[in-house]
Amino acid sequence: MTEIIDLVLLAMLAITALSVIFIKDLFTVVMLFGIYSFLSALIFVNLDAVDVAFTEASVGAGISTVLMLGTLALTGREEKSSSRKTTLPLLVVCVTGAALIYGTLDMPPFGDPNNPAQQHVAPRYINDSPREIGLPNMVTSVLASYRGFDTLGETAVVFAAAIGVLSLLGLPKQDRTVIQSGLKSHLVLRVVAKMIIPLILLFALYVQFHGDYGPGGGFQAGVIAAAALILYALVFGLPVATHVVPPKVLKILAALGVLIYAGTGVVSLFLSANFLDYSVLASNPVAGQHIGIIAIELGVGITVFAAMLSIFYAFAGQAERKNIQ
Amino acid sequence: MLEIISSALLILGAFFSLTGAVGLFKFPDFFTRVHAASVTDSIATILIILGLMLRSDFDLVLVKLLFILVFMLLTGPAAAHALAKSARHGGLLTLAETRGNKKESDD
Amino acid sequence: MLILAATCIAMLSVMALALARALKADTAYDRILGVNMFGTKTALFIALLGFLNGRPDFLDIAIVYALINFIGMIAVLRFFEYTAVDDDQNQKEQ
Amino acid sequence: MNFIVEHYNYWIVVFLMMVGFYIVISANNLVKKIVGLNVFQTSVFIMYISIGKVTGGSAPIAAEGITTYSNPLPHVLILTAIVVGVATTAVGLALIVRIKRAYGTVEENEFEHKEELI
Repeated sequence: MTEIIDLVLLAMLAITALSVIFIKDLFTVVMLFGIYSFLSALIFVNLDAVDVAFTEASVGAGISTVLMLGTLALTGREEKSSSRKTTLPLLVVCVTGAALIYGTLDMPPFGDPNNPAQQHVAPRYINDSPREIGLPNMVTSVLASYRGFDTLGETAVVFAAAIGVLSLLGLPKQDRTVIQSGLKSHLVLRVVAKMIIPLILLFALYVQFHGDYGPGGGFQAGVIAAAALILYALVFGLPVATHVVPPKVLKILAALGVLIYAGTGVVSLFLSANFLDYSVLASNPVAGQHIGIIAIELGVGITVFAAMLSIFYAFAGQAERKNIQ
Repeated sequence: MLEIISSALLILGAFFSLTGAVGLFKFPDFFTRVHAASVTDSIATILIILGLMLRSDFDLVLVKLLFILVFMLLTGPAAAHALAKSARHGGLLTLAETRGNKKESDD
Repeated sequence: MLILAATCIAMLSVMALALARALKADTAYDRILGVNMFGTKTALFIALLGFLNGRPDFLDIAIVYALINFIGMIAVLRFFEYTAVDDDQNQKEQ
Repeated sequence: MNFIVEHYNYWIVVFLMMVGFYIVISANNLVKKIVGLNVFQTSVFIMYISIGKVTGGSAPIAAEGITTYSNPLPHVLILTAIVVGVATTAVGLALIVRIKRAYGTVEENEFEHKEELI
């Protein structure tokens, strides 16, 4: 059954990607890209990567689509037809593709438990991590503890990207006299949004703190919480949203998350262990690991939330400014 | 017994989903298509989630299913309504109106 | 089990139809309708898949799908209202 | 048949990768280029996850009665890669917005002769 679903979904994915080439209307391209993200997340679920699917669905399909629509609102939705020749790119792509297909013939068979990738470090994570870290979710164990240093780097990259976007576009000023915007005429939507947003925030908290036991964690929770506020900004207008969560607070939060993460590492240094070795945070190593993972997941969640929301603010602020002029 | 009821609900849900998908192609204008898509969406959601609820134990899974049901019943119709309203606002006409316009000005 | 598998296949075919609608549509609104239908059916599909694989505790992903689908929809509507400001004023005169 | 099932995922990955590559080198519009980059990126994600899949395995979250799990390591790598990917996409889109403001266009062939405008 898994194989059949895999076959069908991958075929749908290929068709979606192929049609992106031929479509000139960029709005349609972005819509298809949303479907593409949804489909790839579905494939991840089918291939047992539930945490990855969670991230792809919330980040790839949600935030990317919103940001691309924001860009289209500023740059126009028609792609101009160009006189550029397509034969050379086609040739390059065909040759590269043929070489890569030839390469895949030597790949180990899909799903074989004896593949080299399944031999070295994976059995150790699978067999020992529930005992060493004390968490059922192995992905969280590897992400936060075994490869904690790596994740610190990723969090810093998200933080740096937020700084990059803000330095390019700037944050909107918090101004109470700005004209009301948002979906004013959609009364039903406003009422439903008011009911939904608390539910989304509650769900984000659940994902944050249940990530040790099920799919989820800081990355996903931060994005979902940001999505709740993005929904708020879309429905009620950016000025109202910046009144609720001011951009200044976001700047502090984004830095605070990275600080919490790195600070946890420094604390373990002071307790005479390696950087980001949480076993010394409590008298019992497993309990220490658990405390450390909760702390750094919180840091990741805060940074991702603040970074994503401030990126959205930057784009929406640009769009709003263009609208007023 | 529960198994049989659940199977019946699931099959009904799948049937309604399929009719909705067919309606997406067969109906003549946008507003009837919204009708086809959103009404069948709601009923299929109710039936399938109820069918799955009957298959789960009394635990967190049931709560999550309930959450999905509430969430989708709130957002689905609201989104369909907003879309139809936006289309109307954007100047899309119903089939009857398009025909009326054609009679008036042979466009 | 068989019923679950059959429902899964039915959902897959509905998703394929919705995808076809999104690829080939008369108006932009039809396209959005197709995308929206695709999203809701995907959420149901994931719920079914969880039960089919015997791990129904992954319903969180279905919740995220439903949620993101709604937010994407709102973003698209906002995009339309935003880009159609000029047309809007013409409409109101009617 | 068996041979096809064993390599199908990788072929689709190569196909998607080439589609993304083609969009990146042939498209004129910068937003479309970003979409192409994302298609390319997702194909790499699918490749990693396909490598980690074990037939008959289950999601790597320990539960009673399950003995085979898929490989959790690719999941960790890709999870963080997705978040970083969207962050870099955001930076790219911000650059496009600035290009539009500086040159008045996001078509590559229209602004490449406008260096003197900066």
